[in-house]
Amino acid sequence: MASLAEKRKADVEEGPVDPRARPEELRLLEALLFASSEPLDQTALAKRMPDGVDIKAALAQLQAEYASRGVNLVRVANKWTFRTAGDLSWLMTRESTETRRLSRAAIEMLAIIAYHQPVTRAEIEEIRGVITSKGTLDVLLETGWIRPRGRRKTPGRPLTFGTTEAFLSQFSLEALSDLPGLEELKGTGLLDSRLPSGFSVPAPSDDPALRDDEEPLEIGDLELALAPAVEPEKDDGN
Amino acid sequence: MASLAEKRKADVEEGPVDPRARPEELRLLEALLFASSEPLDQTALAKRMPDGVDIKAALAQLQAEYASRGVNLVRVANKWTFRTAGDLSWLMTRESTETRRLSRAAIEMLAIIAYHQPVTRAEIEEIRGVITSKGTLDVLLETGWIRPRGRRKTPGRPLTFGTTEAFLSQFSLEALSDLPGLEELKGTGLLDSRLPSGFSVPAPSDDPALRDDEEPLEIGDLELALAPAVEPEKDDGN
Amino acid sequence: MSAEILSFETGRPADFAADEPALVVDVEGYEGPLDLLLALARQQKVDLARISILALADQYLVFIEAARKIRLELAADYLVMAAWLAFLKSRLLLPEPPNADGPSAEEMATALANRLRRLEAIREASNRLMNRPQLQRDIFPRGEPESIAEIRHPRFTATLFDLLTAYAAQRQQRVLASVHLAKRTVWSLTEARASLERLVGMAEDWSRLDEYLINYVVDPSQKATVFASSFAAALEMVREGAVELHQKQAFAPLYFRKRPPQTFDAMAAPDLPVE
Repeated sequence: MASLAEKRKADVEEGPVDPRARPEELRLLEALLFASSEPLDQTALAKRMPDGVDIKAALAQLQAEYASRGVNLVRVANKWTFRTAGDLSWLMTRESTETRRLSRAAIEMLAIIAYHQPVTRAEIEEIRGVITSKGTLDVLLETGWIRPRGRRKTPGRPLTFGTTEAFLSQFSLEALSDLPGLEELKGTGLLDSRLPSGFSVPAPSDDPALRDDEEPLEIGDLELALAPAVEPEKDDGN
Repeated sequence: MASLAEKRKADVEEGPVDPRARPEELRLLEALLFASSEPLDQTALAKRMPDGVDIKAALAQLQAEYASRGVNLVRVANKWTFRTAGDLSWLMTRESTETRRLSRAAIEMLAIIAYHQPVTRAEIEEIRGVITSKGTLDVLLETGWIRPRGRRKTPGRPLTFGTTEAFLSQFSLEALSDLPGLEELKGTGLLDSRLPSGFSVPAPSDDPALRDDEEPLEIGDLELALAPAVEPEKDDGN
Repeated sequence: MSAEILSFETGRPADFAADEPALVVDVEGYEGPLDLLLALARQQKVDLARISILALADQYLVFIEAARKIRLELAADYLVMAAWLAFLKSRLLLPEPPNADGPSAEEMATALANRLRRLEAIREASNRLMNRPQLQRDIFPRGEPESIAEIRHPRFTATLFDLLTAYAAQRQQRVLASVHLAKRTVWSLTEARASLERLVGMAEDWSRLDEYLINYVVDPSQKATVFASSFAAALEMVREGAVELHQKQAFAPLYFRKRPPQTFDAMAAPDLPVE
């Protein structure tokens, strides 16, 4: 059948062709399949077509004709329908960017990761005094501003998080050390100057080299951590 | 354009052709136009196509390629879309959904609005020599083929009516100037009731821009005129 | 107008052939007098531009007369048109007055002919329009359009200021949080009084206030508030005459008891708690 189709195709597209020589049944099939709101099987097509038409051969010919086009005639579950060519699926998507504001919880978490990195989720919760919702961490991972960088050498081996280069560029920082320290925060009035003496703000560093209490990520950790719907620390037992 | 299109068509269909030689932009256009449920204008197509493609030429070529097929590329209201070939309507009856049967009065009224637009209800009645029932106007508004487009700057500030893009699409008209018999009508000088014969007759126009003797609709006018299918351009340029 | 279908012989104006088929009139089918005139005009089988308005007026008047004879209720429009045509007819038949105002009878006739032509033209146009291939009747769009998938890329916004404010506020809040906790452990006067009343009910004799209070002081940091509130509550109860309070000297333990029934002796020499 395929060879017949190819031969016919050659007749149609490659030979010197009088357009009227294209069999009328191809026009009929084209129109029926195009207008139908669902794929049609051979029987349904035969019912609608004039008697005596070799539906099978006509379909094969039509399929061959459309094979190289932007729209192909495809068979789905023994029914025929026109579909956009598979290689053009990119054309069928529209990309759009939507601006989203981070939630307060996400910004807090991001700030703690920035200052305290490498830091585990449990440590973030300890600092914030609240349990972090999984969604907040997912959103932060989606921003691309944080990354899981290793695992803490403690029971449960929790993931440690740090900031990325994208973080620096988002906040126009040359280096993480440009984040203001305790005195600068007090100077700008963001921190109360009467804070207890033990209060400190760490000098942050995003040095990718693992700390002594960190061990490297394993294969699969990244996928786990980056998959938006997966709980990054779900196995940590924290 | 037509001659270019024919020439290209000849290249594609009549010469010995390597299928891969068919320009990729035709595949892309095909796919976009096949997939869309709405006619697309050149700008919309250009947005989705790679830069540097001569959309106009490609459309002409595609139109020529499909001219003899069961599915044609047609232009309605200056937008492009694939439609089944008109001569195959006998085959397509089963696809036909319940089509609205308009009363004679409604059909006449539609024609008067199409050929005389913008036109007021009183002017329609003057041509038909009879009072129009409110129901007839409602039925027409429900089809989405006509819309109130402004108010005539005359005592009583009557609403003016015009046709919509859906009207052009329904009757496969590229533009209002394709209305059948429009030239003859203009020739008789009968088109404009307000002018003595012999004066130059203004062509009907569905240009949403208001005429000199029209003023914009006000808030509430649209509800008043019962318009479930009012065109999006209702606010354009008004 | 009534919905009957009438069939009757038209009157025979001079220029009509005798074998003219009878005009079958579905009165309700007419869309007003102009429509009726047009239908009558078509009977003349000539181009509307060359139609005899005089003959048409006659035909119309005959129709109206016939309709009235069988008492068909005619809408006012039809009668107005009949009156106007009768007037036009008389004008057309009489010689034109030498200096009449307004349009001449010929001009009026032409205007009517033009209205008829226009109506006929628009009808023709509407027929041609309706005979065009119509969408969903003759030609069809793609039955199963493919939707365009929308891929949304979120772009997050946050400023360094947001970040620092959030960090500072968060850290500070945690440091200050313990102060708030301490505040919540204040023992209210109401609580103190309720406890004392319970105790007075149990102990008839002198009891040491501080010994009793120890039961309430779980956290040493609360000692001050519990003591202060209880002392204030006790003083209040003394003022009300419910209890008696006794202290030997400054900073000595406080004793209290339920106030016994009043007697003169007791008033004169109250018995005191034994150390």
